[in-house]
Amino acid sequence: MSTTLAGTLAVLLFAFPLAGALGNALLGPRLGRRFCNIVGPGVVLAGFVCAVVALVALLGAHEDARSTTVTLWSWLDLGLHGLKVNVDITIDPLSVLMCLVITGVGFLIHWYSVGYMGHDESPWRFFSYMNLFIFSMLLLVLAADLVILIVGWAMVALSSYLLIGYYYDRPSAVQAARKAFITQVVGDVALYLAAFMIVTNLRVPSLQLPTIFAYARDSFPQGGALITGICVLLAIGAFAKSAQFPLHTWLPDAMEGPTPVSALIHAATMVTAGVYLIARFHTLFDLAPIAQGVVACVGMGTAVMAGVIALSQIDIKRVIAYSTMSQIGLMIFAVGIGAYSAGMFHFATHAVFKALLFMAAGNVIHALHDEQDIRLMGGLGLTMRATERCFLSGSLALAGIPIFAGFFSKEELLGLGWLHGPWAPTLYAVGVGVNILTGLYTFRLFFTVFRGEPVTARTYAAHEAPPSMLMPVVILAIGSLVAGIALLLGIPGVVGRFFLADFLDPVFTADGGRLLSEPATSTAFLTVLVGTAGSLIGSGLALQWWYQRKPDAQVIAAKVPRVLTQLSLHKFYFDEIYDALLVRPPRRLARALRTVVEPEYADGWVEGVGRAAASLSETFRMLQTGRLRDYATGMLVAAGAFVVVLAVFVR
Amino acid sequence: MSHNIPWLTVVLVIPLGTAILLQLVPRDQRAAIKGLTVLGTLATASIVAGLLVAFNQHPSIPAVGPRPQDQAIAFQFEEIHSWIAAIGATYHLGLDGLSAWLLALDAFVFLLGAVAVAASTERLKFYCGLLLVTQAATIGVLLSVDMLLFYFFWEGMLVPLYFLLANYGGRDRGRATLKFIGYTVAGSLLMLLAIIYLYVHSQASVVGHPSFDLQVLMLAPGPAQAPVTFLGLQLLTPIQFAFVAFALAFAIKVPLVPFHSWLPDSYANCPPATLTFFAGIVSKLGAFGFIRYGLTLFPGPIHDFQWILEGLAILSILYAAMLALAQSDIKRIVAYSSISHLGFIALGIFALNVNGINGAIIQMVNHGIIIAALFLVVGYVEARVGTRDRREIAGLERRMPWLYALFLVITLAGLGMPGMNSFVGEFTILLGAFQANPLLAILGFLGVLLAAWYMLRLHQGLMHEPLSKAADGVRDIGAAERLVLLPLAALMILIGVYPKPIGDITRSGAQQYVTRASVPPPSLSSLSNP
Amino acid sequence: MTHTLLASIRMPGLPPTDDLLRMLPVLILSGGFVVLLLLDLVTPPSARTALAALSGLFLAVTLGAVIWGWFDTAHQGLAYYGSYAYDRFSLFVDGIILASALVVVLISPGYLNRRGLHYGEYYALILGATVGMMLLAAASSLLVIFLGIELLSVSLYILCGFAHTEERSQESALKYLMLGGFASGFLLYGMALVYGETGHTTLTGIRASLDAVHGTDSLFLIGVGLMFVGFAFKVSAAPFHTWTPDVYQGAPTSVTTFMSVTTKVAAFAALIRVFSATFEGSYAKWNGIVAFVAIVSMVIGNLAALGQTSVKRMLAYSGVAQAGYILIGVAVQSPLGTVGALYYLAAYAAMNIGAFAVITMMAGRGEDLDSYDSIRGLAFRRPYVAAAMGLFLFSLGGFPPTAGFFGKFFVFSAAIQHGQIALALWGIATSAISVFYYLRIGLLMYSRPREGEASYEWARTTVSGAVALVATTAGTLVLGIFTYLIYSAATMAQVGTFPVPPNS
Amino acid sequence: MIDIQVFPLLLGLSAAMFTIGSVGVLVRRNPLVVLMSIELMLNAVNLAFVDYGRFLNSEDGQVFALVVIVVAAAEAVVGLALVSQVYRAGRELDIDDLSEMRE
Repeated sequence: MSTTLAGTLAVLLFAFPLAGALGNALLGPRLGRRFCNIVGPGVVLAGFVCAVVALVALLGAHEDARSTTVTLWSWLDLGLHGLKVNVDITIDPLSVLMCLVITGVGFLIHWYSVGYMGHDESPWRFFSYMNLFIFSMLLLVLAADLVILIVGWAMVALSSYLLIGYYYDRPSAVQAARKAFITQVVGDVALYLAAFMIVTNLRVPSLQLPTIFAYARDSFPQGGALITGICVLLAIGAFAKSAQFPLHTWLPDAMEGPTPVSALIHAATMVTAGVYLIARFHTLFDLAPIAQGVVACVGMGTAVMAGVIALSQIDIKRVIAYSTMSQIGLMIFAVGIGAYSAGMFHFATHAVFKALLFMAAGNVIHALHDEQDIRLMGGLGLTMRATERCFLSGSLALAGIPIFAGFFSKEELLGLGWLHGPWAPTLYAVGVGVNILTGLYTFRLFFTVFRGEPVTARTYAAHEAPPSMLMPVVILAIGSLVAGIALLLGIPGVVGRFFLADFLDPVFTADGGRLLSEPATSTAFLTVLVGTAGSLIGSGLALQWWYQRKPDAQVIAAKVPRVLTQLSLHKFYFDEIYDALLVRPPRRLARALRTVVEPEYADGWVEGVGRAAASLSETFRMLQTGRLRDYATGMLVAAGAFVVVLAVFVR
Repeated sequence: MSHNIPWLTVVLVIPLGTAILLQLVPRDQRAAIKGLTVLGTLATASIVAGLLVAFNQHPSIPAVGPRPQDQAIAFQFEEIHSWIAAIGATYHLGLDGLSAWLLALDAFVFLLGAVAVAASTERLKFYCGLLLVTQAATIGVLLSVDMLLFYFFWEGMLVPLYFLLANYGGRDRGRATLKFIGYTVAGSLLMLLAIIYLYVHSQASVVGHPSFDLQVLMLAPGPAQAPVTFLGLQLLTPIQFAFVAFALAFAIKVPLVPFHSWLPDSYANCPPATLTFFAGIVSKLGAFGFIRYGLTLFPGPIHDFQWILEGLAILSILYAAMLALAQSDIKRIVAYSSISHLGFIALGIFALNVNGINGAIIQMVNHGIIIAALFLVVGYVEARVGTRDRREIAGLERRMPWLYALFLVITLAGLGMPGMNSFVGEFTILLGAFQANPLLAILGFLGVLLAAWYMLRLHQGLMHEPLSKAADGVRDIGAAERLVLLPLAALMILIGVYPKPIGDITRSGAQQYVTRASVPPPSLSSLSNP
Repeated sequence: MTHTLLASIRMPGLPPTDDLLRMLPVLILSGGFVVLLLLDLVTPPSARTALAALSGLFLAVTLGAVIWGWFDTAHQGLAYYGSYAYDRFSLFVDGIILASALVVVLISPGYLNRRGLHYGEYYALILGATVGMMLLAAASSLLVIFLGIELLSVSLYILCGFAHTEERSQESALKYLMLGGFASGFLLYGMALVYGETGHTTLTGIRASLDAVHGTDSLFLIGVGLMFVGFAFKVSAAPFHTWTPDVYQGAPTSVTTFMSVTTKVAAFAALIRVFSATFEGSYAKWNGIVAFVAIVSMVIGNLAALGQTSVKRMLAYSGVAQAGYILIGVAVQSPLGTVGALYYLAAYAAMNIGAFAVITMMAGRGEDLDSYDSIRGLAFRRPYVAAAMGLFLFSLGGFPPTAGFFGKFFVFSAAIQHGQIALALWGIATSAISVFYYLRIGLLMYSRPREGEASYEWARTTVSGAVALVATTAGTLVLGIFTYLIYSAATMAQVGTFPVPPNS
Repeated sequence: MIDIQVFPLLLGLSAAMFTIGSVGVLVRRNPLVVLMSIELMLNAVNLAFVDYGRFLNSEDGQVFALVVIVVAAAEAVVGLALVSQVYRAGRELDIDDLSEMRE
């Protein structure tokens, strides 16, 4: 693929959303809602077209010639063995896949927003933030230079901050936004430090990712301490972005943002950036098995924890949020064990069906006038058939019921977990457990919301969403039905089996990386069987409980140990712990500094000097009695002293 | 630019000339007065721009000695004339990679200050005159190569500043001004003694007679004597004492934390239009001095005391950040944030490597822009809401979308958002600190986190949540104010996207100073007994 | 020209005409003194300003003669058997004194008229005092020193009591006279001892005998000490400064202006001649005391000034402090020290006269208005006067680009070059303190008068007053920027510190 | 020959007179008496000068003494004038009352 084409595509990919963001912000208030409704989604669609072109171009090129890096301009030269930082972008299967999802799903969500935000007072603000997010995300995935990647990384956090705090009249939203941003800064810092370690230890001439990887392979020993440290730092960055333990607490609060935002940022794209980062830096991770182990365990751990929490939540969006956290946990696990393609596969399918779920939920919330408590829902299937159907397909995909999108991707990565990763196949077993949990909370949610009798007047009054909000949902619903198969088998006649893997693997093998050995067909079959069984059991349990008419969390909770339910209800007490350890102490310290240290010491000693001088001055003025004889006395005494000194001591 | 014109003198003289011209304008011609001031600063700015373009076109690196630390600092557009011939004090101006962009910043912030001043200010003529004289003094500090000349401007700067601070500003300005002047003078006088000491001991090594010229003093062997012993216990060596004197003067000016208590008071009592250059350039001069004189005259001592200085820098970053968290007066929040940011600059300097110092210089420019903008915004808010108490202001975004957007950009720049200008500086500084000692970088990042915390809280506190009573019925900033803030915001983004033009010049400067300061074994050089 | 003319005159019984020529400046001014005294008897009160002009004219002519003498190196040397030194040192000091006197004469009429004290003998007395000072500056024998001191003192005693209706004025005059006499006693006793131990009254003689027998006899040292006490009193150095604030405050401000500067300058000239030059040999013995007095003056002067509420008293104490700084130049026995002291004296003249001139402009009909409250808000009625005052205050505080900075700079340099870093440290510590009280005045000038407080209605600045301000301002700035002008002159003057006998 | 013994005695005498005079300045409150004390100090000086002059066989001492006498007279005149003026102003002749200005 020619550099000029790559360059042009990249520039276009940046230009469209950026133009959209600026256009909406500057012209929106003047030109009004219609303008925003056209420009907002339009620019994203344009971006999608570019992505498709890129894809076609890539498919047209030879497998080994599918990665192109272009330098747009030179950013800064650092005073360290001529280190140069350039604004580099790279177009390769990985980044293009990301672009496709970002712009594709992104477009649908923008389209959806036109309806959802139909009554919002300032659509220009909303769409300019959304476009800005798309731009940042593209910058992140296209960046081929570590510093530029960090820039994109941080800008994504910024736009998410802006969108979480979109309803700025709500103090809770403002809080959530700040929490999210600061957590992201923690991640950024980790990336800075990783970058510093790379710079200072590798003596690279530039921070271009290929260069870094090449140098790393030559100079870092397999599993060395340095490379492990670097990878752990990178992983921390990834955890912050992808809401993995211990940096996950911001994601549920982020649901304060408008629902489309949750769909776009906190389900489909941003939160999966961590997965992308690890996949992108696979060369380094391959060198640091310990770090990989950490990543895998954290991923799986988060998956379980989030699943448990999701069971007991009563806010429809939070349930989905925790399920997102859990699914991303699985992806992180996948890239942790080195199953990069599988991880990206699940990312792609998950983007589709999770966006679907959020938007369907959005329809419900919209219909109930911003009611999010599932205990006040029920029987909506009667009034909102289309939404229900779509939500169902999404749920099936999420639960991993065979032939639905989730099934293929999830089983793919779980299956690899049987052979690879730390303590294989223990984590595989845990993964099956996650499947059970997934089935449980997914269908608990579905049944509680859509089946049974409506409980409130509002649920009776609920009506189906307008087409502008329905169409994207339907499209995604279809997507979640076929995406799995499509990505797995490819479009018949165009490319061969396991299309996605064939497409992505070259990226991971290009610089000496090796693919994971597939388990033997029999074992593979076995793992899939067990995994699927897990999903079915979970869903089945939910079904069974439902038809025993015991839908609410408490009753279900009665069947499991109390500790677990408490943990689940209180989200493992993370917010409380962090508040006590990380938020209050600095506040208290700051107050102490202001009230004591600053006035008493920092300023105190200055004032003290002043006071001392003043009192001395007072003494001297007292000595000035105004009485002539005193003056004469003083002079005589001094003169006498001089005489004595000169006559006795000096000589 | 042709080299037969003494451009630096021109830059130095234009503000003074304008100030004198100003006396001819009748007092009530306010528009004319302000216009003339803007013109003068604009002229300076344009010439400085020309100098930047011409900079490094014909670089001349004189190699005076064989060893790297004998490399003189190469100045461009140099001018040398005799001043007080009898004592070897010269009128010696020069521009180098360190001062080039700071000069640009100087020109810019004073232009800004001239534009930002309200034409309704009482005794406008006096104000504008003082502004121009202050600019001349600061430019002199940046350009002078002769130590006596440097001190001349360094201390002379206080005269116009005193009148500015004493005449325009808040209720408590009198006390604040005396505190600032007294504090600064105490430090500078010590430095004066040190300068004289160096002068007296710069024996005839290069030019035959004692001299104040940095180029000469640098290469003079200097007094390598045994430590001073007092009451039996061994104190520092004379040269170390001299360095301490310099360091105090600069640390007070920056300010580093134990010596900072003048700053919040003076800033809190200073009108925003004045703060654009008071906070914008004056505080940078301390950092500038550390590089220009600390590294060249005291390569030994600055290494001996490196860890102390780094400690102070870290202390400034964290302590000031914490205090910024604890304040409720928005102006004081910004004031403390300024101290914290200057702590970063100091951290970069005391890393004593190219990245650190290069980052420090870049960050000085950035901080000048950011702090000016922040104080302007605070000023606009105070002017409209009538209070500076964070707790009484909320929800301005609904009323002032323009201010919201611009303030957002400024806030992000303030907290070191990647893609904005301050990221360039902080990244480079922290890289330098990391090279010097990873722990420093990690502590520095703590400061980054805190910055995100208090800056966001400031922005959200003013802009978000339901509209507060005090903020009800305020009007958005007008075209004039936008005209001031927009270029600032644009610069913040521009420098963040394409910092190379700055970085190339500053790096060449930083390189020179680091080479100069690279003495073989740091502590031995200063303790070698004769 | 003139000197060849004079040289051609040969009259019996007269000293060699070269000596007359060397006395020329003093002679001119003494003539002026007499003329004014006589004219005053016949001038109507309305024409007294003419007397001022005339005295100014005399001063100007004398100044011209001095300047001419500066370049006329041919005739420089000792006159009257080595008791009067006509050299660049004395001429430099004469220059300062005469210029100061000229400025004082400029500001006087306006002030005296407002105070209702406009009498003719005022100018005569000013000239008389000036003559005394010039004698003191040129004195190279103990006798002439004493004569000079007494001449200037007696004139000043009368001038201090010039406001004969005012108790304060009387009080200050009497205090000054009695303490002055007391101090002269010490000075004279010191002279007696020195004369007795060396057998000479001319400095050259004393120096010669000291070089012959290293004069470390204790009686001689006591004499040195007592003489120093006498000088210290005149330059108002602590602990012999106690008269200064009271006298400065009580005396009419124009008189204070005059004495605060010129007395110091003349006395320092003599001090330098006697101590730095004549007693050079025994430097090691007496420098301790001089340094001590210098430090005490800096400390007491600056600290006491902090708490003042009258501008005149504040300036008096600041004068004490400044004396301390100048004494540093004497305490370090080096050419640079002397040069520094001379430069400081010039600077002090410019800035201090300027500052006092502003006070004279504040004066009201009845009394002097020098309280801090009455200077409050000056900037709002007289912006330029206030700006000038601010400049003088900064100069006194030692900020560039003003004269005061280089004054301090040179004496500190001398101290450090001489290895007496302690002196310099005391110097900067106290200067840091001084900033506060000088700049506090500035703050007052630039802060609005409090409500209710009746702000004093200002008299118009007279033309001559304006000229005086411009002159002092210019001097302050020129000394602060074009340093080399006066510095080189001072270095030339320093060469002549010790008068070389014509025959050697 | 006599001189040799007289010289120190007279010198001592002058010292004593000087001390007495100075102490007089300190202790007496009547301005006239204070002026006299000062005169006493000056005369002590004169004695010293003359004594030294004899001892050194140089006339400078005597000349000096004569000059001092003259000047002292002048100073005394001014002093008395001032004192009388204060007196006319209706004040007590007590120098301790001359302390309006202080601090």
